Amino acid sequence: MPWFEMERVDVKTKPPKDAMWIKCKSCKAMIFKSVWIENLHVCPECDFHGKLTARERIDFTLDEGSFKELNESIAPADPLKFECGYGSYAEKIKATNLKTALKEAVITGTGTIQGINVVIAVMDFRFFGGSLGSATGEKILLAADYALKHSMPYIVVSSSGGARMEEGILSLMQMAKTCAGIARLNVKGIPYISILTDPTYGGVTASYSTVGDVNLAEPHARIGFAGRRVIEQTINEKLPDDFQQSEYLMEHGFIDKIVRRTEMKDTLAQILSYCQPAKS
Amino acid sequence: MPWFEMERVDVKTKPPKDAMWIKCKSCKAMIFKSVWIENLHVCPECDFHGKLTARERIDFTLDEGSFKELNESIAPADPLKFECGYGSYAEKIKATNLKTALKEAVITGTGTIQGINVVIAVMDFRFFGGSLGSATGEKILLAADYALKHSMPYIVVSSSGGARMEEGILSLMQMAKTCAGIARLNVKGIPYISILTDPTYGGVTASYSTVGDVNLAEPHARIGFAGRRVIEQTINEKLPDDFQQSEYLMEHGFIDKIVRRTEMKDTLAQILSYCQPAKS
Amino acid sequence: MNVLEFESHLHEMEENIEKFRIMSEKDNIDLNKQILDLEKRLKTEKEAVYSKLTPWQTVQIARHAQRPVLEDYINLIFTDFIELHGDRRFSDDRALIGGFATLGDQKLMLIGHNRGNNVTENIERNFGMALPDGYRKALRLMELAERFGLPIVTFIDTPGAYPGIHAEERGQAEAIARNLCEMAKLKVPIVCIVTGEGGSGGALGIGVGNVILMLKHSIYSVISPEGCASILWRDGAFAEQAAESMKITAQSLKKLGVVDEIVSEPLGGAHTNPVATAKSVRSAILKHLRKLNAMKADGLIENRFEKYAHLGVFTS
Amino acid sequence: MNVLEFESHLHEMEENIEKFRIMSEKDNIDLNKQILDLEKRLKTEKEAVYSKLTPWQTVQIARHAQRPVLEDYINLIFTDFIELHGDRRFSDDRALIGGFATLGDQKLMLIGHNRGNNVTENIERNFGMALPDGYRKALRLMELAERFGLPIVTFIDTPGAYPGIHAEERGQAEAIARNLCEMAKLKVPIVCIVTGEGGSGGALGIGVGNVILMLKHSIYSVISPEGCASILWRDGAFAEQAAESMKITAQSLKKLGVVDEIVSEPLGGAHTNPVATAKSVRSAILKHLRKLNAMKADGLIENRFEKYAHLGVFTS
Ligand SMILES: [Zn+2]
Ligand SMILES: [Zn+2]
Repeated sequence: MPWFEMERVDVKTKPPKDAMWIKCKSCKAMIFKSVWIENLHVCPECDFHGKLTARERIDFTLDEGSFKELNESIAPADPLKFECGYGSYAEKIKATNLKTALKEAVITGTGTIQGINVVIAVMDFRFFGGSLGSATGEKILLAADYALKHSMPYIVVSSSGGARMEEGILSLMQMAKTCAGIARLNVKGIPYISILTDPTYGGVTASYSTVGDVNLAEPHARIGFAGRRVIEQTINEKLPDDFQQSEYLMEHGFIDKIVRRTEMKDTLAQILSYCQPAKS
Repeated sequence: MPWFEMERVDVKTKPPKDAMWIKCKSCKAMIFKSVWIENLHVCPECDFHGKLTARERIDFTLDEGSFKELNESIAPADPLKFECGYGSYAEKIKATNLKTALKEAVITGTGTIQGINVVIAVMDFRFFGGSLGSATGEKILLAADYALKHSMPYIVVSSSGGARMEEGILSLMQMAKTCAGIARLNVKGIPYISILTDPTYGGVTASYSTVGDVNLAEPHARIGFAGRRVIEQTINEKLPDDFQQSEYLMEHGFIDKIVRRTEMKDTLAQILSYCQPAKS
Repeated sequence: MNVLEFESHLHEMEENIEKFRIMSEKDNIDLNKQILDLEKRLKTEKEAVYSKLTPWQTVQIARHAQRPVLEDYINLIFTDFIELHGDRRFSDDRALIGGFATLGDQKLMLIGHNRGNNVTENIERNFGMALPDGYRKALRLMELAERFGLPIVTFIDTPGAYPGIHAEERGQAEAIARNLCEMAKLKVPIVCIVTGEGGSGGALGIGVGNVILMLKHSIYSVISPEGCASILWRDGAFAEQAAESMKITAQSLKKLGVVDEIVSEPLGGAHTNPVATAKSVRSAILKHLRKLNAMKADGLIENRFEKYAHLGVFTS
Repeated sequence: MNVLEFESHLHEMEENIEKFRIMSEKDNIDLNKQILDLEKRLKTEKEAVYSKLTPWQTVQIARHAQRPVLEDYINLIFTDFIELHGDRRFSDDRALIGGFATLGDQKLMLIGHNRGNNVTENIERNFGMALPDGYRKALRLMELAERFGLPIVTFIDTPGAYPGIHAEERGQAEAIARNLCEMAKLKVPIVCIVTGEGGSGGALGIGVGNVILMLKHSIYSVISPEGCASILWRDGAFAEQAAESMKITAQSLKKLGVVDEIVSEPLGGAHTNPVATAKSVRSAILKHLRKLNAMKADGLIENRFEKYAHLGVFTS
């Protein structure tokens, strides 16, 4: 399960502070900055969905002011004292903390969506490519357990390159750990909605993000198990352009519905009106 | 769901009484009649599995003398007063009764397999191409209910062209009826083993015969949903020879194991030693 | 609008009325009395035809190209349909669809064949002939409904499950059989309605319910009349006779206990007034859901089991 | 027998001993003393090598072409294996097999990767790299085991789940994820043993258990050392270093709490004595099954959940 090649992805989600115009990565149209932001980083010309931070997603998904963060102090340790090509994991954690003001690749909490109480976990790709480390898994499980205990629907928004190699086997184990949490929600009839955004790969697709009661995805999000390069090396041929895009996954039966970002909140409220936590 | 083209199948399972030799349909070898019978109608030269009557199957599957028939008096009525090209259904029932000494396309009962108590239902292709009529469905459900009530494993040996068109929609309803019986066994953890023999098609594959806890099949048995001719007409091309044979079905994931007839009894005993009815 | 053969004289009468209308307008002649008279005769004649439709005529109405399809019902009577795609195994079958939907104030899981409204759609939807993937998607959605206590409503309208090479490879038979087993066990109410052609195992694969409804001029049969004729008469041309023998109309099926209630259609068939048809469908479904909602899970399962256990006629 | 690089001097010593033997026989010279001496030195040297194997050396042993595969264990310690084929959806994956089996007097469901014993078999078995179909078959068999109260034993030995186009199309990720959810809920004991290479999600897809065992010289990791090196060092040649950093040996994994018990291997690795290895495997599995058999369904599920809930190291 190769870790998504995060270095090739531009993780900047905001324009330089002084720019008035944003150039759309897809259609190259120049978009007025305030329009871009108001439109949730979606290009009004070509519907390209740009990157967002976890906070930005929480802001437009939940009712204003309703978010209350859970377990915000949980952060990565460095259990393997991991050293690699880029230096030490411990140092890079510190640097990433500073750069992103994030302690982990996921923010979890409670809030309301058009008045409906929910527990939500939103991944942030800027933090180690949204990779699944021990602290990530712990936060996702604790949020699931909170949903279980309070009979509230659980929503996870994924964006990840996969496992966090720097934590070795413990990263792999987070897949089993988070899925065990989802399994308990299933048994008790607590709704679990997974939202897949660009990109979601590896250990995150092979765990909680593909087993929602309902799986939603943003348009053209790249979603897969193995990375494109690995597959191309394995089969020794080029893959079609739409391979592993959300539309492709829907055709193959793994996505319930593709939802434009600007319609996500309404869609969630609509779906949640059907998925009531079963009375126990 | 086209009814299997029974008219094209030679339903004679026994050689003429005066013949000393049987000619194998597959390899054309001449087999001494007593060898043929002792070998359960399997060609010692090429392993071709010939047809058997339900009684013959019961004889070699169960421990000698252990079979006790259930519901032997259940027989077809003619709810639709059905008339067709060959005449009336009612008349044909009578004629088939005389010719086969069978009242229906299935014989059900209890017995032991190497000492293990079982309920068994065995279809007989000679009776209306083993088609699924009201009485067939009733007997298969009653046998399932007997297995449920007495916590005994249930074995069904199928051989059928599919639904019995002469009973119209009531034939179709037997699919739901028999599957409801199987569903109750599943819930209570009563083992259900399905054995598919040549040929099994249509309404019988689309109901009880493909949903065994374990699905066994005889070698080269033809098994399918739609008949070859219908598919060839639909796709307008010839199908490969091995299409819809049990080996093909196993490759595609629908058969657990292909078992030679001469090994069937041992295999059943072996499997049943693992599938104990759950204690309720 | 396609005109069925047995309706051609009705169609001629309609055309005449129209001619009179145009004449009266163009030449400013008062033909109101004549028109009213013709309309009355048309109605009488239509009633006569529709009061004694043969099974074969019913087959033609049930298959009428303009007969409302699932998408029409979704637009006419359901609010808030959220289609949920995919079997989570192989594909998203377009011939058999489903999703959350609301009927009146009843939230439910809607599942049904979708054969499309024109030739382009027919082809995209494979004429409502589903692959195993479609039946597996249906099961996934039914299990989802069960998890959240939503009743299930299925719309049946298919010539049959698709009889092709990939369908066999991926286990058409197993997919249908599995649905029959699982539908028997579901803890929520299931109401099924045959709206057009209820073709064999392909229909039954989403057709195991607590209540089975059938539109007045729809059909439901173990095999198509043509197929039955080609086997039991050895000649497909006997389809009309086969349709007669097999008892495939709503009226016959109600007598046999397979169908619980016949839902009325406007005179001339559902295609002449989709809105009125959809209204009847709506109230029939809601009426039965209200009753079923009062039952507990065990009762619903037992009710369904008993229903099927008693279907069939035999001697003992 | 393939000779690993770090063992080449041991192999030379073995060849010398063999030469002495042949000489002594051919020329009828008594070299017994010399031979015994050499053998003693060989053993000492071997113990020295094997007592301080590096992770990278362990990788090589774990991947050794002659290392026993599932089929060997089936032949050596299981009686009465009845292979059950197919996922009941699409295919019968040959890279991941399962069936009823008996170990001692314990009847169970055996599931495991099967990479084959020679190149022909390797190819047929896709080197133990399963497709989604394999994981779905495994789940079907686990649910069958649950229905009849049989404990589940899984043998893990795969470079990883297959990363190909059909694997993506049919949902490799979903198949593995589904297994992780369902294995968490199974009401029967689950014992997993890593016997060779425990490669990432492909290993974990049948690796959620009450007890995780690991053969002494097997490995288990989130990504292959080569893959890790090519990403985090931007050069696959750093695989040895990556193997070191990632902590992929049984000893490290036991310390991290991922592995419950290390199963011993003969000096020189499992491939030097498959019979002895299989015996150790047998008694380790039976010991744990005996304990787990005493637990009730709820206890088993709770035990499994708690095990995974506590895996991971973080600050708070
Ligand atoms: Zn653009
Ligand atoms: Zn022969």
